[in-house]
Amino acid sequence: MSAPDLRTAIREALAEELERDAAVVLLGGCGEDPGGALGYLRERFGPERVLGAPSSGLALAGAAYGAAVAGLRPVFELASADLITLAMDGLVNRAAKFWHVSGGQGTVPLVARAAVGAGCRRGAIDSQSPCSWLQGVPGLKIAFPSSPAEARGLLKGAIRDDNPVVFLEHRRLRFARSAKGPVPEPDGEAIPLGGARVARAGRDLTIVSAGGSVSDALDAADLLAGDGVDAEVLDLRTLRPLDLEAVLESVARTNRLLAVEEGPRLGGWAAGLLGLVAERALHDLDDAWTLTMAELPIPYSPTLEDALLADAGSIVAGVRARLGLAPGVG
Amino acid sequence: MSAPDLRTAIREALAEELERDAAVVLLGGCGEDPGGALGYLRERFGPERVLGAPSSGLALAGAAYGAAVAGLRPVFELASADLITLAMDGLVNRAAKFWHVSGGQGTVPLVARAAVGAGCRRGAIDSQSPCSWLQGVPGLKIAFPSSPAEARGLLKGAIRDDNPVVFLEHRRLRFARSAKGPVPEPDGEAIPLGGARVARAGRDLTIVSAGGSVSDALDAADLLAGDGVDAEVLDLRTLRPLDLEAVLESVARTNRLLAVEEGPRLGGWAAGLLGLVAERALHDLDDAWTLTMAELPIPYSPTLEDALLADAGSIVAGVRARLGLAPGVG
Amino acid sequence: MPGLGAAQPEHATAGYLGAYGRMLLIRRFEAAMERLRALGEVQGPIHPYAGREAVAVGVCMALEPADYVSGHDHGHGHALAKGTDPEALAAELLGRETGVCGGRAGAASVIDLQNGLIGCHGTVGGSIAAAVGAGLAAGRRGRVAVAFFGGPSADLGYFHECMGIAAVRRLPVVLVCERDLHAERARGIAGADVAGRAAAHGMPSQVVDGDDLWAVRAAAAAAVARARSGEGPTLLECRARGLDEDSGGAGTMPRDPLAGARERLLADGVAADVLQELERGVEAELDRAVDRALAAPHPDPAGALATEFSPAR
Amino acid sequence: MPGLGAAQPEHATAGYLGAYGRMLLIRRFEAAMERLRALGEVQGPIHPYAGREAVAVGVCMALEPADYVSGHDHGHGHALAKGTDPEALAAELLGRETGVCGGRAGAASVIDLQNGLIGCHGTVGGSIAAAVGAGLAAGRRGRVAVAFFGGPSADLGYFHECMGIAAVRRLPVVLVCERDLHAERARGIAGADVAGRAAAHGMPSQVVDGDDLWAVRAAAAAAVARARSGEGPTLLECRARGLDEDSGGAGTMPRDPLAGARERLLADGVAADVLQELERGVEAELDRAVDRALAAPHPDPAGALATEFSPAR
Ligand SMILES: Cc1ncc(C[n+]2csc(CCOP(=O)(O)OP(=O)(O)O)c2C)c(N)n1
Ligand SMILES: Cc1ncc(C[n+]2csc(CCOP(=O)(O)OP(=O)(O)O)c2C)c(N)n1
Ligand SMILES: [Mg+2]
Ligand SMILES: [Mg+2]
Repeated sequence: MSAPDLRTAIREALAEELERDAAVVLLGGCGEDPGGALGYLRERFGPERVLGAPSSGLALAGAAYGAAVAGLRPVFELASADLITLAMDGLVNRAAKFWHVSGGQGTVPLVARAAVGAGCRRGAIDSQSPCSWLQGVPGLKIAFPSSPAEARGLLKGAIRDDNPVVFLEHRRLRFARSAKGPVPEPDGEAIPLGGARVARAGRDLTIVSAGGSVSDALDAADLLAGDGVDAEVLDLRTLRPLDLEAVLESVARTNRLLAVEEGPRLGGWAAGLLGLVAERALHDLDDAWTLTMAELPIPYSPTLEDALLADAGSIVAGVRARLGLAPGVG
Repeated sequence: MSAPDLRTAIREALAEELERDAAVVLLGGCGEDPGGALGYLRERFGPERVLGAPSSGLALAGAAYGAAVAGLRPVFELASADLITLAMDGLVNRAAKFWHVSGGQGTVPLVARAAVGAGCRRGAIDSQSPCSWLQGVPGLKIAFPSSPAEARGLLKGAIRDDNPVVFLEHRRLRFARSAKGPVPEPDGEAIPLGGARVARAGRDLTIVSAGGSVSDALDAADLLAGDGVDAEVLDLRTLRPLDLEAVLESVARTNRLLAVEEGPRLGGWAAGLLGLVAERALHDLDDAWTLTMAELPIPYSPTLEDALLADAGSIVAGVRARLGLAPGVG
Repeated sequence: MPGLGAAQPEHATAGYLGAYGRMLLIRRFEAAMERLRALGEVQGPIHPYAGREAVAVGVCMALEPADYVSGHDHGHGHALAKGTDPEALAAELLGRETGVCGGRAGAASVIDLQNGLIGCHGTVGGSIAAAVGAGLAAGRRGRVAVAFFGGPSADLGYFHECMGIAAVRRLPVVLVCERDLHAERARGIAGADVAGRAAAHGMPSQVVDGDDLWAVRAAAAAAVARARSGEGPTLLECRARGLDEDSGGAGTMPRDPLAGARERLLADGVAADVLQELERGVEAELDRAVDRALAAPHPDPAGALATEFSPAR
Repeated sequence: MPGLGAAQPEHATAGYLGAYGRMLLIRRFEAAMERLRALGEVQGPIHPYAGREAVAVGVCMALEPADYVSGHDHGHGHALAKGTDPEALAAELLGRETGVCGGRAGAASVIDLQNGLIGCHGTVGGSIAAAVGAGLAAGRRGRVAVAFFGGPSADLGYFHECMGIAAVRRLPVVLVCERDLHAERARGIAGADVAGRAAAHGMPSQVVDGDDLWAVRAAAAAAVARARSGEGPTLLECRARGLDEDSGGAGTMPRDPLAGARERLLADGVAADVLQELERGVEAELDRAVDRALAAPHPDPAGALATEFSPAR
């Protein structure tokens, strides 16, 4: 079975969950429609399961929360993750709080899908990573798949999860046909949210990443192997909950930690991860650093955008510099 | 001159800036009005300088951005920091981006004021710290004063700053009449944003905090002195920009770092600060940890809310445990 | 709470008698909570519902128990109107483990799913989104979803965006703008036309005398019938004049909805001693509820603060 | 750009001749950028403005250079109508250092403060908030602020919340809903009544033939005069039928606003050779602008990515 592209992966996951559970409904769909799916799914499942709605993040998130409280499992789509800014009251103040505030009376099983990520010349307001806006919200899960196959399994896991989930679909994954590294779960199965994945085993250095950057880390690991550096690559899969134990276990073996994030350093998950590891296992660490973006909005100019974004090459260069290896070795 | 309470401090700062610069206007004011100020100021400066507006975070933030681009210096008020969720598009996608996206054509000198903080039995949706939602947004400053006197100086600094600023007024400061620790700036002067403040000098441990928690840290430092632990207390004042150099300088002397944050650990600024320090000065650190809240919404029940919040006592207990001191010594 | 029973659609005086009891319960409950607040027993804010009782109770008379309701920050009024047990609600405001939300919510955010109360919403306008969302689910089961919200909501995005969705999808939703004209005057807001704003979304609307239980129930019954038959949403603007702060509660204001309901029942032939017995019953029930709530344990932080997430399905 | 001059309020044919030139410039500019996009020179998205030129140009004819305009994601149309230099705009889309925003913005977010363009807004409805905010400043200086936005904005919170603020404060604002009925049909949206929604906020509104430069200019002039004299905001719903995808640009559709303007000018007595000379001038200016933009340097990451904040005042 050949690995799916992102659109196919998303469409299949949605179709299978709509088929499996009559409570699942799709809302919205005026955006980039990364699954390319909504027209097809509306035809197959009808307008009561696949509902058009104005592209209004405020009301969509609020209504999805109300629908979930009342027993549906809504999946709604924001045209772009930058528009999560409009959906924050529903996600943060309502969906994330309901289970606790109600004293466990009910849950809010909604999924907010959004295209995310820089590198596509979309400019400052259509390229942002929303991870830092949301990671500090208890009660809200963030899934950030690293390949089409992962997206398929994690979307199914997100829809089956009883908690609200923001599901981020990195734009650069659209060009990826196959998952890098092993995909341990058989195709078509849901991946439960919360566990990190060892995308590549190694002994010298742990590179932690998520979403579109994981394949850069894997490429970098291949290049570093030529330098004699055996890098382990961890794919976090979800940023909340965060599988800190998996990172600690890896760092206990490698003693070096690099976190690669597509986003600014200050306030980002990568620096936070270093802090959590330092707090728990300071003396396991020989070195720890991050590779992130500069503290700047993402510029439209291709020259500037490329300069701002990390890739496999900059990961390799960073590791070489940090380990004191001669540049260009290997 | 006696130190002001928070309401007086805010009202005076607003009045002085309205007086000083005709471009300053106040928008909104349907909220808790921590300055208790808007009625008085409207009478003094007239309805063209102190404008009522519906309590709509979406339009207020968007309109403040437009007004700032067109030459005003708007200060608007959200009833509560939890409602920053409604103002995110204007703050994050517009105000924070304008200077860079315009190629430096203009700036967005707005200030968004909001009451923030737990401990007042306001429940999960009226007690949150918004720091983690905003700290990862390049171009947006976050000021978080630690006392009424600091609030006065920092609000004046925020209004004079050419960049957009979120200004957080901690509810517990309302009960504080005086600033703890030295206030180096003479009363009435603006404090420029960006520099941390040594609230208490010490040699054994650096406690970093911001907002309402700084006075807890100072109380804890007094108690720890009885144990023979000489703690330095750093008041960050702003969470973006973050004065990392001040933290590094302190940690280079004390070799121990504790960051105290009123908010969850995952995604919070405290863990991120540890990470930034680990990245730059891992080998200066003998120990580093955070004191934050559990990963939970803030419960209404006073019993549960008190259990969730740190105070001077829990800071002391944490330090004693971490340093291996017998509990109750001193 | 026998004798108070959740408000039910009924056309005899009997239904209104129970409804009057529930209005009285809301009024007395609030006063009791304010007293406990002055004593430091209730520590959180309480947004008063006195003067609006006819709105929540009149609307809930037109509903079935399984119908959904979302409230705004005056949550205790909506909860009691929809049938929440006063003891569980008092315990909630007291922050006790036996509270309807285990003491986690407080007054402004009460949730009581068993009685169809999907939540109360401090964010102005948030209740509208919740009910419109619940309307998506309600239609499948022949249920109706009702949002209560204040006059200030009509200026905000939630109101308009959600009216648009409800109208386009013909959702079984009733939007109840419960205007406290007294509170609005105190805030310096001019009396805007709320009902008229529904026209922008092609939604029918009606201005209702929010001080008159009978008028509210009649308007709500028509809107609920419309919703349940699949014809779509309705906006009701219920104008309550609010209690004058000086009036000191029930009975002293000519427009006090509680006093008005009592007079109407007397005029309709209900005997004074029947009313008095009902009133004594409400007082006794309430006293018992408050006493029990005060005796209930505080939540134990150890267990309560254990898990962030609901266990995966 | 001599010969094209920013659209100015003028009542002679001469004003419309210049305006026609600017409409043509928008149409040709967009076609040139699409060609460069096919070649990979312009890498970002371009939201087409073809078929709406009469709206931006007709409205900007009624404005002074110092008046404020905010646009939506079809930014190049609004920029050129307000007077942005085509060379600086082409360089912007090409991501060059000489771009009007130094290559930082791209087409959807163009800002040109010197020409009063306070920004273009990808967030549907965002342009409305920007103009209403600018209206707060504009009033002090006798200026007017105009928002352009698409039909889908009328369903969203920004539209209603901002109309409320503009109406209550009588701001000198003109809200121009520029509906592309062709695009809406393609998206499966039924033609809603946008102008009617202003009534909910007590704001006057008008449906305007957005394909007719003269009609747009007349409606805009009245709304701008009303705003400037302190009477408050107006909503204009300009309905453009949009170009049929098959029509292949100017001249082939009876309702093409560009062809319509040309015919009207001929009918009003402008000589054909005057028009042809104008058209050749536009083409020549555009070619020169594009050539220069293509020759401009890319920004240098070293300098461009230096500071996060504007230096404190
Ligand atoms: C979106 C939002 N803005 C502002 C506030 C602050 N606030 C709390 S109550 C209130 C006004 C009263 O609103 P509401 O209770 O809906 O109206 P009422 O029925 O009391 O007239 C405001 C502005 C809020 N809770 N939510
Ligand atoms: C708030 C928001 N929701 C969704 C989107 C995604 N989106 C981009 S264009 C578009 C539809 C067209 O809107 P607009 O350009 O305003 O209308 P047009 O003039 O093209 O008809 C949508 C829904 C967005 N940019 N902002
Ligand atoms: Mg209220
Ligand atoms: Mg468009």
